[in-house]
Amino acid sequence: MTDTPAPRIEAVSPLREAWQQFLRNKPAVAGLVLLVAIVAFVLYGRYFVDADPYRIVWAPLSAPGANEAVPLGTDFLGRDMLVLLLKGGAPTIAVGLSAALLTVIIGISVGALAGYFGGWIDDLLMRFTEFFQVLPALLFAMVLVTLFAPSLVTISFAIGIVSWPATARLTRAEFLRIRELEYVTAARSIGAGNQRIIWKVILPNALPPLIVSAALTVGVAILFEAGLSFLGLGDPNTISWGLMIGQNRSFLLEAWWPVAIPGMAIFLTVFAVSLVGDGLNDAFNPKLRSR
Amino acid sequence: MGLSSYILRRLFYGLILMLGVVVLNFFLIHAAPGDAAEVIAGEMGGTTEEMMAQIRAHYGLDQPLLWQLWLYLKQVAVLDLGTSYHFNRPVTELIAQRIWPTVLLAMSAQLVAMLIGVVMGVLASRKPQGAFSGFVSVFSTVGYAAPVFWTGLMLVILFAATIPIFPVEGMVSARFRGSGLAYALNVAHHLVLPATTLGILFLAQYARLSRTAMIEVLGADYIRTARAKGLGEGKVTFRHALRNAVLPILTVAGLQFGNLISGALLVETVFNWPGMGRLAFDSVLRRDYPTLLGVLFCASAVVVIANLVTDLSYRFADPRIRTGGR
Amino acid sequence: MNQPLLSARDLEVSFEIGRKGLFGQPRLLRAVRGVDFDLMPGRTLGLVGESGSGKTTTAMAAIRLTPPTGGSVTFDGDDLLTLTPEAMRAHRRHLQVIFQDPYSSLNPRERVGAIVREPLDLMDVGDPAGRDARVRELFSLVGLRPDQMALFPHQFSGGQRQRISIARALATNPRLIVCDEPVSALDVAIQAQILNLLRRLQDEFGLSYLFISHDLGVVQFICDDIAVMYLGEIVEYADRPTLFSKPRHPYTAVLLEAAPSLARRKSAGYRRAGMVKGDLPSPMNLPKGCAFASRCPNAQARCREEAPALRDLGESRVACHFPLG
Amino acid sequence: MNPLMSLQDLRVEFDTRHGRVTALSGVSLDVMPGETLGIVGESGCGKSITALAMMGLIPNPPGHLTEGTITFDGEDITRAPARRMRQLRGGEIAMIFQEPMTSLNPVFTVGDQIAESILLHQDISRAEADKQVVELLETVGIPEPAARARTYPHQLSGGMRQRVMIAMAISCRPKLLIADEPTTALDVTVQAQIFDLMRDIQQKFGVAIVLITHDMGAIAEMTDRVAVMYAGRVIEQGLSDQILDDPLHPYTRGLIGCIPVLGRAAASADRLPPLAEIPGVVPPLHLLGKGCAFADRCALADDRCRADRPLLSAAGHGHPVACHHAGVPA
Repeated sequence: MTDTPAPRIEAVSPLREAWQQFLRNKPAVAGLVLLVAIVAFVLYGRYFVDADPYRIVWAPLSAPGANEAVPLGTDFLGRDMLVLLLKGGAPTIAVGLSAALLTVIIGISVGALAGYFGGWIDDLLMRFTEFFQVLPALLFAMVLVTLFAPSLVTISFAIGIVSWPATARLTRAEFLRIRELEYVTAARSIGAGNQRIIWKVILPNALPPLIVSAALTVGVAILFEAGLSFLGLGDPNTISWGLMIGQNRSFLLEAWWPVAIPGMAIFLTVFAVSLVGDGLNDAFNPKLRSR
Repeated sequence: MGLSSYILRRLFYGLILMLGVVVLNFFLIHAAPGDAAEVIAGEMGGTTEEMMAQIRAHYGLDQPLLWQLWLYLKQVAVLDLGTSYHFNRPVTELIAQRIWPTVLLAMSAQLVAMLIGVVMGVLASRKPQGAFSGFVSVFSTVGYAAPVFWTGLMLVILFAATIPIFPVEGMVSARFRGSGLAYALNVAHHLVLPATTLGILFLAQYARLSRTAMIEVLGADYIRTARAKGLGEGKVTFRHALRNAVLPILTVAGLQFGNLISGALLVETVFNWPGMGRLAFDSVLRRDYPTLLGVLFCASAVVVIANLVTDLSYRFADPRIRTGGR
Repeated sequence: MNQPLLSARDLEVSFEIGRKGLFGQPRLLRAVRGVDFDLMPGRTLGLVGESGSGKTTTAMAAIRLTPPTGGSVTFDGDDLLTLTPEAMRAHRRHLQVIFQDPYSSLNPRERVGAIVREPLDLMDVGDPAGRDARVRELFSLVGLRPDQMALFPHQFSGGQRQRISIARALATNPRLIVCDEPVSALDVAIQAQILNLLRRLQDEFGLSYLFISHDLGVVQFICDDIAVMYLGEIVEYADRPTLFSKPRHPYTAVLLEAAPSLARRKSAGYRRAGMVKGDLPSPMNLPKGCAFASRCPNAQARCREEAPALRDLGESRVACHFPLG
Repeated sequence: MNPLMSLQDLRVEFDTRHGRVTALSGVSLDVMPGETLGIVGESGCGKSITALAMMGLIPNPPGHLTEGTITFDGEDITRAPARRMRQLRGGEIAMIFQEPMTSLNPVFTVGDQIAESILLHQDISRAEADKQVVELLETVGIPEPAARARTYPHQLSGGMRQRVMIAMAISCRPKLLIADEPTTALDVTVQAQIFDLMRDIQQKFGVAIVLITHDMGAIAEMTDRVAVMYAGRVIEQGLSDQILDDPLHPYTRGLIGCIPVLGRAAASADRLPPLAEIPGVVPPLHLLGKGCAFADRCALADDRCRADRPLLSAAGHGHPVACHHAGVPA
């Protein structure tokens, strides 16, 4: 009658299993290490190199290594690239994170409501989403920032406003899929209400792809901020990596480093974030992995 | 549903989306800090009191808000997007000049990226654990993570000084006066770098996407059927699998057009390509709102049309939709 | 004891699927068309049919997990369809469900102990301290070890998961359990384990089952009364001995002919008799007469013109103009 | 008579995250021309892998055919070049699958898919192939065959799709048809139609059929001989009547006993007695020990069973069985 007595098995939650899988994925772990290193550099670098980023320290456009006082060279005003790089990281990453947070909040709310309730609510919300998808994101963000004056808050807000449709669609698709699964009907059959089913039953199961997309959204938002700054729409009072590129661009043919170095920093950050995102994706999808 | 009624429906729907963009533009003008007339005139316009009065009358700015909206809609309906006080020309005229370079840049980048990306993805999918597959994964992550304007700038450095074989600025040579084929070749020559820059970004995404889609499709039951028939791997891959993997690729391609325009905007700025992006950049610098909003409107229209074309090609590619089945 | 526990009258379920044109009439799929049944306390009523027969929709509509579009359902004297959502939720402790797919019926993010406990928490049954003991008891009852309570669903086999589903359904001491093809996703050997368990639990707790199945072998084992469904309607309704010894509707006869058996041997040159031709007609485009007429071996002109109503033939009720003798 | 297809001591291994596991071990089977051989067992017993091995379609990676030989019509095809296998597949050996809903390519018409198979193996024009398609569709009982050839799979019902699969499979008059659970996904009435069709096809073309199934009823109705598989091995083999009427292996007995078959009891008002049960579940392949794989679920198991794996042998019984206690009543 009963199954044969098995040795006591340890409980393995799906999340823990995914995490173990993640740790086996070398590129993903490398990405995580790189990301931690970049964040540490940005947060704690000032303990090693502490200086006023606006101070002019050397001749403008000195090449890296030309003088050991300025290991990464100077920009078009003669400011220390290393110090600028340190100070420019935090705003870049902060905008990336807050914009991604806003994206995820709007995206999940819209997608969850549309996917769970379906019918006219779904129709309405999806039309709304498509509308935002038709607007070219960068252009719309440019308009917003130009009209409402550039600041870190406006920029994060603008990026969030233009980026959420993808998350909303993904959330909706997951909700549509999970809504039909029997454990959702089972929850209703034991008297669970809509709120409980949306937040406690469906959302936790929809999370894996949403976590992946949130991670990738951080990368997108960082790129976005860099793009806006490059176009001269960054917060003029805050140094960011994108702003550094934009300011030094006109001197590109005389000096590559003031453009290349912050670009490299952006690239490495987004690269690390995407490696982590891909690793999470693989960890959550054992089916794709085994193929 | 027949094809024509489907197209009509989609067109109707596209018009509604465009109406939404117009309404959005209108409210943006009014939500911006300061007087709407100032916004319309542009802060850098050096406007006179007389001009402001003219603007107020033209847009009915002393009328109720809904009436203003109505006036605004009527103007947009006859393609009057206002006047750029900076360029001193109607916005419609400005954009009409700039829209084709952008479409040319975006489409060539999209096409090249899609073709090469799909081929890369297909080849990678044949050995998902193989070296080429690994290369495609790394390449696509790199291509995705590099800021597009930065890639452009690095190419400018490379091709302006080190290997000056491609022009790094503009759409035609400054003193070029030819026409016909010679003109087309000159433009094509200028197009190489901007299109490559923009293309790399999307190439990376298409390569990754088609790799995943192909791996997924190659695991399907009907692929096993195709093999059981005695088909060779080449036909299995290109005839049976790719034909199905194209469907998700098309879906994403449709969703990419907005991003494509955004990317084009940055690339145009880098390479001084005389498109809408360059125009938008200039109007941002000059606070030329009518032009900026006009560009937003037209770029959205381009995306709406591109989406319509994608929908139609998807309908063509997937018999399940064409024949009205699930 | 002659009062039915659950009874449905003229139950209707329609789904709206798309519209004709942009503003046209919604197109309706009539999944359940005027179904009547009575489930007596302590008994098992089988709803039998092939896919598309509306058997699952009927059962789900009867307990309001799918909204019915017409008819009435009485449970223990209360009209379920007119209850407020709050009152309906309170009733759910007496009406539980065991689902078909053991792989999707348990929330993968919850420990199985919590899954079984959840109905107790949601319906506020017993005191919180007693609930853990109750979960333990339920685990033993369905043949699982209480030390497995902390595990997650993916750590169990299909049969074990179905046992967890059963434990969850039993948690609130329900009076009625809807069993939606509970064994059709399982291997035959496991199927027997679960069927025996279901029957033992029924005897022990006096449960009533509304049992959905396409497999007449399973149905004859567990059901007392049987309703055969075809395209959203009941075509034959009888108790088990009558239905199996004397099928009156041609469709029932066909199903019996197709049911599992070891007696039909290739070595003896077995050929099926009275095969049905073709496929189920589309539910979007129902025929005017009897829905089975297009496939019925005995169909006549009248069958294609006039839909037969379910009528009483003594021991069974049959919807056929020309019932079998 | 020489067997049409013969598997000798086949061993197939798969790389999994538990390391390399043995999916098939010492599998030997003969298929005679024109007969129907049934392979029966629960999910995971290796019956589908056996079918794929016959087709030379074991996915590699992660699968590896490490030992044994496969002979078809006198030719050793164990390590035949890919070109030769492609000629055989769809030509001499054809296969139909469990899921008719997903086994046809959704973007091509069914006519195209059948014609593709014909053109691959026969040197004829497209127009002639199209003509054959219509004839084939008619043979498998599809009404309005010319019109149906131009439809896409999603426009057909499951039963119709399985008929299309059969039409495709028989398009080149194969000598062997492998049917992997061909009716599991279908409704019972449609199931009966497909079985009838397969019988007709066999009579008409003399094709040998390997029927992979978990359903003892299908074995009784369709097969001449049967092999029972458990955990990657054949544990009992014989004429279908022998296996059904006089099963020797406790597993086979359990498998037959646990089916709620229709019988006289159904018509009586009394409750039916509980079904026979096989306790426990099939052990995962990576946890198989040295002894009999069924020992943990077997009422007859003793220390010998747990230590020493019984070999398939007909000695002392009517047909081959792999059990130390073969024939002992439980």
